[in-house]
Amino acid sequence: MLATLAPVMPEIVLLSAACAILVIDLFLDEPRRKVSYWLAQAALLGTAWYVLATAHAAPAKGFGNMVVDDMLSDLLKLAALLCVSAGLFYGRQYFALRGLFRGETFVLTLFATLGMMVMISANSFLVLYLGLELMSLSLYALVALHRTQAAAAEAAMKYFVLGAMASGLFLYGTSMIYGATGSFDIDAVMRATLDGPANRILLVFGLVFVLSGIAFKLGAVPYHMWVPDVYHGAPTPVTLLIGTAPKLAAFALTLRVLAGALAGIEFDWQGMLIVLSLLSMIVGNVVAIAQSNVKRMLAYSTIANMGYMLMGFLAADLNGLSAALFYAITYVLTSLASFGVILLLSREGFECDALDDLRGLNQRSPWWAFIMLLVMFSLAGIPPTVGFYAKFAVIEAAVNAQFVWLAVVAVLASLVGAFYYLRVVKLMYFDEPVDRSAIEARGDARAILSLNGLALLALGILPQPLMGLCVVALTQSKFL
Amino acid sequence: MDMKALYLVVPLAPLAASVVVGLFGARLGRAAAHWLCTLGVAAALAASFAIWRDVQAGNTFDGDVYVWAAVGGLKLAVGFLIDPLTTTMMLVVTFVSLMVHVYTIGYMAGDPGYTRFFSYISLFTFAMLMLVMSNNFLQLFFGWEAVGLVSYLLIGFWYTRPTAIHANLKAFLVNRVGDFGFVLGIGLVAATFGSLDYREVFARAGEFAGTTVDLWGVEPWSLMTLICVCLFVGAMGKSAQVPLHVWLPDSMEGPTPISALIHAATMVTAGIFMVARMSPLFELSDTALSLVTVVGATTALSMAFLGIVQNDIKRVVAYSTLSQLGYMTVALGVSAYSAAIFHLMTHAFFKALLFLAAGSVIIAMHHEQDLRRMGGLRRAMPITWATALVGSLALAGIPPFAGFFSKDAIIEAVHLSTIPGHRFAYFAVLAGVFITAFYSFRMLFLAFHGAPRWAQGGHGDAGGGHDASHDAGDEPDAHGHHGGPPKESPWVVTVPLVLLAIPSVYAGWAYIEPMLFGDYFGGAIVVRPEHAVLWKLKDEWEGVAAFVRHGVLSAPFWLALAGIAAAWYLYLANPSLPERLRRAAGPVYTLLDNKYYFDRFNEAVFAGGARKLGGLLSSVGDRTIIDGFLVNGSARLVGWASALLRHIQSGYVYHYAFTMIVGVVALLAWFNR
Amino acid sequence: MPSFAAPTLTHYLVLGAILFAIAVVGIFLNRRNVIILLMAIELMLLAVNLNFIAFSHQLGDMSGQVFVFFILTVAAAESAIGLAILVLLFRNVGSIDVEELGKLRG
Amino acid sequence: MTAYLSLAIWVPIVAGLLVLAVGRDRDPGAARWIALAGAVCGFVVTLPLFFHFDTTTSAMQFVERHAWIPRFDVWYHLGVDGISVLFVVLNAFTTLLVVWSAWEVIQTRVAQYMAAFLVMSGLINGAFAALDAVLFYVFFEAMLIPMYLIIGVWGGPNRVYAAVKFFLYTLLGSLLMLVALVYLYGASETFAFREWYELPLELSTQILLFVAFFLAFAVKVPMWPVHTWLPDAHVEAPTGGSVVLAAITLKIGAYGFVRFILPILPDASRYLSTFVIVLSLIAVVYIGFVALVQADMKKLIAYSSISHMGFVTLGFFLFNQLGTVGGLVQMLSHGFVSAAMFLCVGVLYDRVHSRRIADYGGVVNTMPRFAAFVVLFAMANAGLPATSGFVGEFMVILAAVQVNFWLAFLAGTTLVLGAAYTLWMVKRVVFGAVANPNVAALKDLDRREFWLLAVLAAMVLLMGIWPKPFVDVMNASVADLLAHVAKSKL
Repeated sequence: MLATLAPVMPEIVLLSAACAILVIDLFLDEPRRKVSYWLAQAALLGTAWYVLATAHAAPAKGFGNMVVDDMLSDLLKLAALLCVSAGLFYGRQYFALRGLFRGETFVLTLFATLGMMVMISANSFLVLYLGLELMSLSLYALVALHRTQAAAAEAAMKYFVLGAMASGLFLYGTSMIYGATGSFDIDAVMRATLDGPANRILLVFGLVFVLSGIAFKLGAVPYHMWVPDVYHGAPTPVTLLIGTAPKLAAFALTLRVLAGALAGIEFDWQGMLIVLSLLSMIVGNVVAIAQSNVKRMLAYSTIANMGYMLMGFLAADLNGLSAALFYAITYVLTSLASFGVILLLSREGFECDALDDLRGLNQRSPWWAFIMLLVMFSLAGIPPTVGFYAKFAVIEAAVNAQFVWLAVVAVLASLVGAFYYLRVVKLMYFDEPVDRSAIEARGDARAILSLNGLALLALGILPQPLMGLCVVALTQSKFL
Repeated sequence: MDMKALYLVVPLAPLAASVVVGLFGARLGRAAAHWLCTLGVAAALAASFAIWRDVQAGNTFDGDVYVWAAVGGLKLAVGFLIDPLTTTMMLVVTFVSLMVHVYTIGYMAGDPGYTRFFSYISLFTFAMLMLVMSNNFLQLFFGWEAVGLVSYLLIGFWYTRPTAIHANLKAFLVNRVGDFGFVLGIGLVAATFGSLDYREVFARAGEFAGTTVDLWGVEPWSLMTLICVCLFVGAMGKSAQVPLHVWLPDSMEGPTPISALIHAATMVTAGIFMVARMSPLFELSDTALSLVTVVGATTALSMAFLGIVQNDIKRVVAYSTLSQLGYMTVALGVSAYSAAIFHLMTHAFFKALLFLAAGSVIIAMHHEQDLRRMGGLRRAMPITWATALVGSLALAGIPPFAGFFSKDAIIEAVHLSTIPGHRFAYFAVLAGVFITAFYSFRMLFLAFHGAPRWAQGGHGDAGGGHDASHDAGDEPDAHGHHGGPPKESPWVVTVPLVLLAIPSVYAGWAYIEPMLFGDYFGGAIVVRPEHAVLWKLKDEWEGVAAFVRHGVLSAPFWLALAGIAAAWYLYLANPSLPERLRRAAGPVYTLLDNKYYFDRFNEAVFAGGARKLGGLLSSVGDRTIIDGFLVNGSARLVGWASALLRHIQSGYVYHYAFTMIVGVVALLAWFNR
Repeated sequence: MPSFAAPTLTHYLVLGAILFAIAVVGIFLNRRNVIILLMAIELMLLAVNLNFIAFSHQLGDMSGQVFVFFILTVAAAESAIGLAILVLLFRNVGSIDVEELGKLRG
Repeated sequence: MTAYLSLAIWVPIVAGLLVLAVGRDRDPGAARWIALAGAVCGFVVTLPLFFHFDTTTSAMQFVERHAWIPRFDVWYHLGVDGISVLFVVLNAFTTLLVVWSAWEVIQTRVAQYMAAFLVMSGLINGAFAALDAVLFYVFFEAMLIPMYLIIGVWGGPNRVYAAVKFFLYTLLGSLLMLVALVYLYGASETFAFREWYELPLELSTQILLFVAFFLAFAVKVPMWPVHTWLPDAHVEAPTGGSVVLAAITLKIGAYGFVRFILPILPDASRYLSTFVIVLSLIAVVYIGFVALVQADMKKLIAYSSISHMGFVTLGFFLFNQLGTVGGLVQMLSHGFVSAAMFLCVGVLYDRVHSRRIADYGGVVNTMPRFAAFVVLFAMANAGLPATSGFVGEFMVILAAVQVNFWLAFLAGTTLVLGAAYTLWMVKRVVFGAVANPNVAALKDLDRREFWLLAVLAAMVLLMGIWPKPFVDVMNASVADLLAHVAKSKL
């Protein structure tokens, strides 16, 4: 029995840890709250180690073909786990200062991570939906964590309503696809759409609705409206969580559904992706210029970057998808660092979320200014940071798929984008600091953030290892 | 010492002296500085003389010193061409330069920039020698611009005087306009012949006599005409022919020695030398030759008129130089190249003499340059007077002085020429003789004869007319000793005067025969049979005495005498007459006084026009259109779009939901048609 | 009573679509309060359930109906969280009027 | 074969990082000395490039090739030929000058200033030596970051606008080039752009690619009408920034023409050569007039740089050996001349803190040695023979005459215009009586400044008197380049 459960062992480990923490936390009083924090970290890193240990080349199916554990899912799970763990490291001080350092914060985070892992290794629409809902519901709760804040409540409500509607759309689409192909299993659906007698009208109907659900999760235009408000309203560590790991899960969702299940009607969803990608890049980059709040600006930056990632999907071949995967991972890494720096600068009663709070950072502390510079130039896609290679790979994929005009528009949009990234560097390096208070942060958070920032540069200088890994992961998962 | 090393000594000796004095002048002290420079030039003179004798013995030299650069089949090198023409010019340049060096010891005695001045005039000698001795167009152009640079530095020597730094910028820019044409000419030569060496270009010049080149809409020009016209534009810039002459009068702002060296004897003659050197090319294009003749004639005549109305002693000599250069250019135009060189040589001597004499007068009169406040210096400065008289006689062209032979030869040549425009040239050249004699003796009488006018205070009655802006500012009183009656200048000044007076006397009859009619220049000067006016003259040549006897009977001599007589009558016999004549000739006088409004025209059109155009392009072109509209405009556009899109994010849930549904519907509609 | 043919798949799909449309319109036309939003969301999920059952019946495959049960459970969880957030909203913002939910904008 | 090129790239960068690590604002001494050591090593490493360079062959020399991103077949592929070797040496030389000239001038955040220059120097060397399109692109764009910081942090009052404008202008062009590079990769399956020289492309694609490449390099040259960022950048940048910006950064643009546009897109280049020539002539004449009326010294020199670079692009698009070599020599000489002139303005600015011509007058009276240098460099800027300024201009004019007389006529006007605006500035600033108390209080060059300008003066005169060693290095490679341009690819 144990053998069949092998593919889902990581999820089981994480689930049991989460439940344990839930119970243990009841018996802990305030000063010993740290225990549940470290338990949560242990759970995350333990699962990550487990995933790494059991990673093996051949894809294995479990639960009657409803769950797949291939190299791609291992890679994404590993990235998600490490990302959430880093998120907690960065966010810990913020939680403590705002009275959010409670058991349910960690439990909800673990459940959200669990939801992501389920989505990543789902091989059936049902499991996809479950994972999607588990993650979303946990995130809705996390956004509303800060009970006393009106903004958090408003953001949570918006996120909830729109999220629910999106999953409704996703389900409606799934029902259509189920009706057209007669099965929930992604491999079966793929076979049905590729050569089977699937009813085309129903399929395309279903595709539109499913794509709307996916686009909502990615935050692509026109389903992006929730992103700025939630990023702005939620407490910064939660924004960090929402902005990084779920994007990996969303990538897996898109990959499984579009490139996997609906491979047959590739021409249709390619057309739709072009529209989404184009709009996201333009709206994301243009509106970001008008922002004065850092979190809102980064929200629009996420929208724009998701637009670039979708460009990778257009090619729908190994080249394109590996570019998109590489983009997703590097984007998550960069976004993690950006929120990390903002968290670092936030203090008791001071939300470092206005752009002006970054003013003169180079004079306050040149190191963190340098890290933020690397982040900004990586987001803008300027070499030698890793962001450039991500954009380069995606553009190469688009040009390879004969979408040269799209590449040109993408490049021009990134030029517009470069302005507001430059503006952040300008604030940090050219202006005088507004407040000169010292930066207090925990040692571990500083270390990890520095590592994270330098990784952007290191990967920039030697991008091949990660790029190679993406290609191998996709070829191993054999659904191309 | 073998010849090749000697060739190198000629230009390098002054260069070495100039560099050493230039860099370490302050430490060396004034005496060491002037000795070093004078020795440098003297060495160059001695070497030139030795080379001259060697060339007279028949062995010329044409070789490269080093290859400057070799690009795409075009070899650019620095090299020497030593032939009779070069050696003559070398002798003239080094001799006059030596005289000026010695003269400067006296003239610039008190000036703080003493060592700097010596370094500059030695550098000038180097540059002029490189120009003269070059065997290719590249080095010719190098020498061309180098003398332009040194004249810029020397005219602006007293850099605190606003008029001086205005004059030197003007001189450099006008020279540059000439060089612009010159470089185009060199470009054409390189394009046509594929090489810049004289030997190859002149050897193959004949092949391209007929080729034409079409220049966009203008009907096809003969290639050689285009080349020669471009080269002549360069010569016009350097030898100050109308309309590029405007810089020479202003260059009188520089100290007098350089007026003598640069603006009388050497630099301005570079243009004449260049056209003579390019005779093989000019001979192939009649239109170019007629252009040269006409330009030369107009310069000769128009500048002579201006000489009459000048009251500053140096400007009279300056305009006389312009006029004499016009004569030389006319000689070139009528293919009498050797006559032009001959006149160039004689003119160098007596013009340098006149300038240095003027300088001597200026020292004596404590930097008073206005002729109207001089007079009666004959007794006070006998040597200066005597040498100035010799110079004036030579300039006026009275036998047996040098001027007579060279100028008469030119007049005869023009008379015999058949080049289009020769009738106008002949008239101009003849009229010029009278006017030249008139203004040169006007200067002599006003300065040395008649009642002394320096004693009266104030500015003197006949002031009026001449433009106060330039002349009023006399040279900064570098000498310190003010006041006291004028007395003869020290030997350092008068010895060069005497030494220059000697060739002004004998150079004429001594060298007329070998230069004009003998085979003196050998292959250097090529004249086509139908242009060979001098050969016609050669047939009638029976020796110097016969030439003088014939000359005395012919018109130019009588015109010269008439000029002198007129000058004597107007300025000595009846001094009040010039004032009445001036008032009678109202508008003509103002025209002459404003130098035909050239300066004002240039200032308004070129300088002012360029500034206005620049201002227009800069403000409208760069700032408003490119910067304002394109760059900042697009930035504003993106900003506006950003603000607009931002409002769509209204903050209300139902708007967000609505957008999502619109998205779904749009995708459905779009992808299901 | 005219004979009444048994409803075919398309009838169910049309009914499902109508319910779905009503739910969607309910979300973005509603200007009054948030509870209606929650109700609309529930309706949307029920519409989807109808669809699933129709397809499952037509395909003769049980997994569609199994999916419905999952959806029902998830819908329950969803409304739980929705109401919790509603309470939080009321406590912080003082009203559950959708118009009040407009402070985060731009 | 020691990896000179890698050393030329990484020695300055590592030195820069070292300076950053050790640099503290309290005692900048350490930072300065390490920076100087780094710059000197960076320069010494490039010397063998020049002295061991084999001028007979046009093939790439000092080649290094290691796998870098096998995923896209991108190699860490370095090599120099006649066209690029001189610029690597010039770049190292300029960096040495800049580090040396900023010794006392920069007091705030010295470590970061020195580090920025050293890192940029390494990146620029990379751009010149890269033989792989992606490697070139990475260096080409990474170079923007240090310069952006230099202009922004140590610049003048309006530095932010100038820095952002500089960055975005260059980024616009280079991003389009990225798409072009990727397209060519698609067509040829390799990023080694020397293989692209033989890649057959039909005319319409060539023209599209030409537009992309042209925009990228025209902005950097800069050509009219995308030049307006240069005056702002120069006016606001600190002296060192201006020197490197003028001496080297402009050369990358022109280098791009020679390395990418001409050989890869020969038919498009010939087809659009009149268009580029017209732009170049506008740059020479139009900008000449605009330079005449500038009131700010740095802006005037910036415009004169644009005018000189107009000559370079004109030379390249004449498609003959003389023109191309003339263009390259002009780039080299402009590196020395404009660097020297900016240093001169820097010397004045450090004393009087003003760049306006009207604030000066009669500087020669109080600073005679400085005045001598200024006149020499002004003459070089006006293109006087025996100075390096003349060599390039003379060759390009000669080449232009071979193509069309009127081209040479318009190009020749620079002789007059160049002399006019430069010498007019010299007249108002250097000559004349002492204009105001500031000028009266000026003290002449100190030892450091003197030797700085003396070295540059020596280079300017050496290149003017004997340019043969520089020209010989280029001849073989330019001939090979022109062979490529002549061969049609349709």
